[in-house]
Amino acid sequence: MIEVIAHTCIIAGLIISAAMIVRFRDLISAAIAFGVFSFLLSLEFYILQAPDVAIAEAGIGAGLTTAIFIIAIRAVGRDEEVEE
Amino acid sequence: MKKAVTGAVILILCAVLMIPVLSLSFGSPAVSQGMDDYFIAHGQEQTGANNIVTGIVFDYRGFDTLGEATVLFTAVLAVGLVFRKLKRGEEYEYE
Amino acid sequence: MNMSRIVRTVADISFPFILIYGFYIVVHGHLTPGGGFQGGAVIATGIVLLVAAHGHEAVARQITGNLLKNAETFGLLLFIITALIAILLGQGFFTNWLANTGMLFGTPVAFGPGPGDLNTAGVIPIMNIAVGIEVLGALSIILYYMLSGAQEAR
Amino acid sequence: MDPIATLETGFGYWNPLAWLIAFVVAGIIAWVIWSAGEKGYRKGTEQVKPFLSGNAEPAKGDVHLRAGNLYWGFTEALSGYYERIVPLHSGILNDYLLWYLGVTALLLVAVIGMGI
Amino acid sequence: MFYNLPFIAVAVIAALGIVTMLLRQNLIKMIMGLSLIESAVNLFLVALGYREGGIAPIFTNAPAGEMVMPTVQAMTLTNIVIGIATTAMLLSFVMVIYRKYGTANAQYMRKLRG
Amino acid sequence: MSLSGTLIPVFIGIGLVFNALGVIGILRFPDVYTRLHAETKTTTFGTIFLGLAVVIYSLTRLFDTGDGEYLTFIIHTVIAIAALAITNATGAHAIARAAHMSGQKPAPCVVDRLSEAEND
Amino acid sequence: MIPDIIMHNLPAFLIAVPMFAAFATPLIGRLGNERVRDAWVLLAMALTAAVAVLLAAQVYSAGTLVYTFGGASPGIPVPADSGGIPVRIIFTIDAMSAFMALIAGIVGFSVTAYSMASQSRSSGRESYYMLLLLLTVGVLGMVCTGDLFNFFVFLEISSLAGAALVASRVDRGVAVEAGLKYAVLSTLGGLLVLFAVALLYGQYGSLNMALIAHQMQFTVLDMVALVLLVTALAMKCGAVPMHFWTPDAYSMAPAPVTAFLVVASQASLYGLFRVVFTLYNVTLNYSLVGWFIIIIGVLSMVVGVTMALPQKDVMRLMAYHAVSQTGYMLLGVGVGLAVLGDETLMSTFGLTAMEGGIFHIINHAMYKGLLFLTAGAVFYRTGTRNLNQMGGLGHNMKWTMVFFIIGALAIAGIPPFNGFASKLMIYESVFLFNPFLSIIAMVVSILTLASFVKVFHSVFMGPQLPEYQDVKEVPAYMLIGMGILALVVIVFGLFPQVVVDGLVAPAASALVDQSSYIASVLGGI
Amino acid sequence: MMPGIWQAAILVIAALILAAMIRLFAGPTAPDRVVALDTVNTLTIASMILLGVIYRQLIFVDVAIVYALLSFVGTLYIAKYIGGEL
Amino acid sequence: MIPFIVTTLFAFLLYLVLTAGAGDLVWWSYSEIAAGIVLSLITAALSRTFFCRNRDYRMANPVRLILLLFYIVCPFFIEMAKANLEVAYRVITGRIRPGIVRISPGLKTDFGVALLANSITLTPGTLTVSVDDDTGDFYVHMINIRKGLETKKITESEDVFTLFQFPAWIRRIAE
Repeated sequence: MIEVIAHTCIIAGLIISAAMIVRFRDLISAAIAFGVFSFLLSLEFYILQAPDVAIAEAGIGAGLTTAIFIIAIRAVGRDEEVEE
Repeated sequence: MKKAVTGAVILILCAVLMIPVLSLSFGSPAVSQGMDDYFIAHGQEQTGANNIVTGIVFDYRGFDTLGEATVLFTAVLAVGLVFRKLKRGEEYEYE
Repeated sequence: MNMSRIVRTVADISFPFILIYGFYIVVHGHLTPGGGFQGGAVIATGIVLLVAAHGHEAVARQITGNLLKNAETFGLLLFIITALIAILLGQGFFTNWLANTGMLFGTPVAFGPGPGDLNTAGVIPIMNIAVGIEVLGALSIILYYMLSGAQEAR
Repeated sequence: MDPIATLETGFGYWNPLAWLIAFVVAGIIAWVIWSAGEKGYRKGTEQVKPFLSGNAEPAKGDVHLRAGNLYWGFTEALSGYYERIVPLHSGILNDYLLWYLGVTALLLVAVIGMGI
Repeated sequence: MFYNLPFIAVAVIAALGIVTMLLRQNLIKMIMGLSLIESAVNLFLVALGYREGGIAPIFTNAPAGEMVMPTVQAMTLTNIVIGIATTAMLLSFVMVIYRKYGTANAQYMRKLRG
Repeated sequence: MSLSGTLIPVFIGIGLVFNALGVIGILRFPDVYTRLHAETKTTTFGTIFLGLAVVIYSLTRLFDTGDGEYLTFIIHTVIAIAALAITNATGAHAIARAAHMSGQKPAPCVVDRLSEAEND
Repeated sequence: MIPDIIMHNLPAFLIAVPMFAAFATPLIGRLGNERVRDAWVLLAMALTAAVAVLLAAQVYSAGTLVYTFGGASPGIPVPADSGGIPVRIIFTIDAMSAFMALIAGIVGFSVTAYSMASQSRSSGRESYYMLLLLLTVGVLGMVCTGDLFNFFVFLEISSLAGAALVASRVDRGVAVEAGLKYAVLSTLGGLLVLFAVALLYGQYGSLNMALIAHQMQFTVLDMVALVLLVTALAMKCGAVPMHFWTPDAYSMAPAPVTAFLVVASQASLYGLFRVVFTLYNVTLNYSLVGWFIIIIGVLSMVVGVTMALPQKDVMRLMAYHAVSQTGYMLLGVGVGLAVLGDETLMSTFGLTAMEGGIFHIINHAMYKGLLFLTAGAVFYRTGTRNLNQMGGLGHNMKWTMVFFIIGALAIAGIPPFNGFASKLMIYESVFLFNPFLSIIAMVVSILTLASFVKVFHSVFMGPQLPEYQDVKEVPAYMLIGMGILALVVIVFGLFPQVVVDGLVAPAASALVDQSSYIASVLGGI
Repeated sequence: MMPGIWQAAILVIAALILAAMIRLFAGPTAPDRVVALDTVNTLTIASMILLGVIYRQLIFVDVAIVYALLSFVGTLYIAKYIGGEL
Repeated sequence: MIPFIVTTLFAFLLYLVLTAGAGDLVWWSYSEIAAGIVLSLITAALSRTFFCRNRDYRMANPVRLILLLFYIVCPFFIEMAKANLEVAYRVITGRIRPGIVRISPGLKTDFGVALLANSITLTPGTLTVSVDDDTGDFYVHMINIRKGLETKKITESEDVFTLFQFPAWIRRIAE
């Protein structure tokens, strides 16, 4: 039962960070939220007994994807332009 | 108008995405799990790999892995292609 | 264009560790969690770390883009040739032609939990290594390209 | 007639070779008529020079109808349709995604509604 | 129902990704939405193969017990690598577009229309 | 046995308390530098204690069963924690430096020699 | 003559040859000069086409071919001790798959030959060739595979390679815009396909198409999966109203790539047919899905052709025609699907409609490829694609003009070219189903002719314009590429019955016959 | 030995992760958010080590090592961007 | 050549540590050792220029390594515990008096600087913000500056470290 509650907490964190990705106007903040999302997703994979996938998500999702997003944001500009 | 359509589309897709939530049951998967049981029961002896996932990735479904490596290769080619240095005079007109 | 002295030093010191750990993941792919992709991604992330610390021109002098490109091509060719050899031996494409033969990587394994031996699993370790080399080359070269593109943009 | 060239459509048939032969025959007839034309026609003389409505033909570059001028009447007649359909191709990625997902949602409603 | 937690997460995350793709105009944000959908699909695949009380499908020093389904994990691995490849390609396209157009907003990226 | 039986809960308790303090710290402190203090020190320390609990547990298992896998487990846990300590400290330094370079001043600051040095 | 080891492993070689060639191209490029590399690529494409032809011959003579990847003996798909479940990836190549592979082989070879000359002025050629080979791999894999996840992987390969090729002319950023649109849409489509695959896997615990088709229950989840698959694949093949990426991508890609993208989109069309006919067949709600396909087909025909008429970019005009022609295929096969449950209707006109639709696939690939290649040839010499700036090119580019005439007459359905034959079959059979649809199809055909008259007039006719005085005929490689396709168009037009009997009818009946597909994999259940 | 203690620790850590998300949401500037990211990262590693014990799957700690080594890279890149050095 | 050998040895040692407990040759199996040698060579080939950037092989001395280990276990850990208690106190009470001060430990080698910086970051209420590349001076953010400390231009390291003098320790280890 305790595990179920912990699992619920992690799922809630997953959903909240996903919502933050959608909500943040600042792209850097969105990228940071994406990093958190990747961490929690990897933890979720770990809980679901998929260590292979967790390693892949940790290496690729947390490290590389964040780096690639940051590079793209560096080239494109930080603020999400909003249509007038 | 467009906003209403967008909202309706999102609502419908959310409702549809809820269907698996209601009808699949987490923790006790498909009725027929013959393929996975086969992998767990025979994979270790047939491939010699203790890690069944690796056994599937490189032996049973090795062809998928080849395709996936090809996807990565394709992405590298694509990124290199769009960032390449253009030759002089290699400009095309548009409009 | 590069980080402070501390970050550089830590990156330098931890790079061999990340590398050897990535190789550990690659060659133990058939025993522990991991495999070619994961190990390759770990190594590529190590290179990415170096790039973060030293700037990509400085790193590209040591680990050149050509080296990485060659690694990628070599990995893919090794992968597909390993798979094609099975056809020459009269079996189907992608058959595990080394498993349970007693040769290199061919030690038979009995069913059930065990400590595992590096010398098993037939072509799987070879393919692991091939894919590891390919992924490490591919992901790092993507980063190189993107960084040079980003610098061109400014 | 060679049956190999006949297409049986299930309701009738169609033979391209017969059609070709008819075409060739028509061509021969045309050639015969053409060769029976006026004998007094000479190249390089004044009589070759074309006139448009009694005026001398303008320079070659001017008479070429550019593509934009073709079918003006057609598009004009259907302007109501075109005014609706062209803005749909707005070039905005969000709209394209909305069309795709919208059709998905529509068909989902239809199929699941009919299925249950 | 209550225990279908990962599936609920899948539905919500995928819906959020769709919302991002439909309503946000910044191209990088849209690609983030795409990555969200991809993560949702990955989570869906892994959650499909989970068996109650199962252990990871690795025989090295494994405790006794039923194993979770391995095929979905292999598929997820494949999809993760495909995802990073796609993301890298799309982001580099966006970078080139920004360099040429001076904007990364989907509303202004419309030279091709009609 | 009894020693480990008492040590493990104690270590876990210490670890959790420090982790909790770290999280409270990042919520309570006023600016990014002080938050980094809480984040770096306390959570790393707490995690080290959690790792120590795991190591002790594995040691008892190792002596009970004599399985080589527990040795591997201990070594890997130690490596993980060492890597965590190094990367956490360096990462905190990088963030602090970046925050300072981006022009963020320490909020209730008594003295700021770095800005003075940069302004010279 | 040909060693047994090759004959037994043809499906593997179909993928392995172009893939290996693509991987080895950088190596070859470094060993030799550019000429050696070009020859290597051309050789690889020729070998692929040859393998496709051999494979088609084998399939058409011996029936459905099954190849198991990783099995010690590839011919046995189901291991003895697995309880009747195929555990490995299986290629199931029936007549329809072989038909599509044949198209991909022919078009791929002629496109590569054309590229040898047409790409000679641009940089990044090595990547271009590799991507072209990989696009071929993606298409061939999509049409041959019998495994759902494998289908997704090849779909992604073809999407990524296609997007990269579309974006390959980066100079003004417009091509990259088109590539981005294509890539985003097709990635989203691919993800939804994977979601559908996961839904199917969650219920049936298998990824093999035949096994899933055998066990299909048509529950609510199956319906969701069906919709996701159908819309994603319809989007990928460019059906209205999901066609918006098509004109952008087709018009901005280099001409040979566009010619091959047509085949790629038809591979998606193949996937759509495979899903509705093989995966869901008997359980499907025929009339609803059939009518959906008919409606998007008719919409595609009408919207495509009407949007094509006022265009002034020649590639864009042809791209809209590609949308329009896709509508014919959807219409033909959709009519077949709508009457699938009714034996008598099926035998009266359903099968003929499907044959027409499938015949139109190969015809369209040939003549539309030819037209795109001629447009590329004009662009190669003039440097513009704006119809308003062209004129009088017929004086200098005679061969190109001839090829264009062949293609244009074929697409407009003028006898005796191949477009007429397939359109005739569609008109007649659809007339029995619903006369209104048939009339729409004929009107669309007339409008097609009209718009190609416009192109012909403004590009080739008229006096020699001063800026194009010294335009020359395109190089021989490009003429070879166009010539192959033109030859196929003429031969298919002159001997339609041979093609229908020999290629199309087996493909259509293989598509309809679900039970034999299942039996060939699972072995007579 | 007390069976539930590891699970209880996991529960506490999960709650702490949720609490750290508040800073992620509220943080006025990007560096504050990175602090939250680092916190989540550390807590995740802690919970991974603990879960390795709970599942008795000792090889799972490999994941934690990968995490500890690599999550740093993302932080570095963000820091590099914020510091204007990229 | 020397960098290569040093890096190889380091990598091989790490590999052995990682795979301990795998076989019967003490703790390793033959195949693991063979694989380890090959992989260490590859690792060294890729990373030798980074690992031995300054051609400084002082740290290869086993005495220094043992000293480093002792340093980490004893003074460092004690300081860390103390620091944590202090930060805990600050967290609970909220009494802080932050500021950035400059200290001049006078370390030269990269490794020494990095080690000291990380030590400072993990210990008593201090956080390395920046390091001067030329002089090796540290700018340290302190969470609680004692009264009177803020007036000094360059703070003495005795004022920062109370129990153990880290710079002296590290000088003994790394220089």
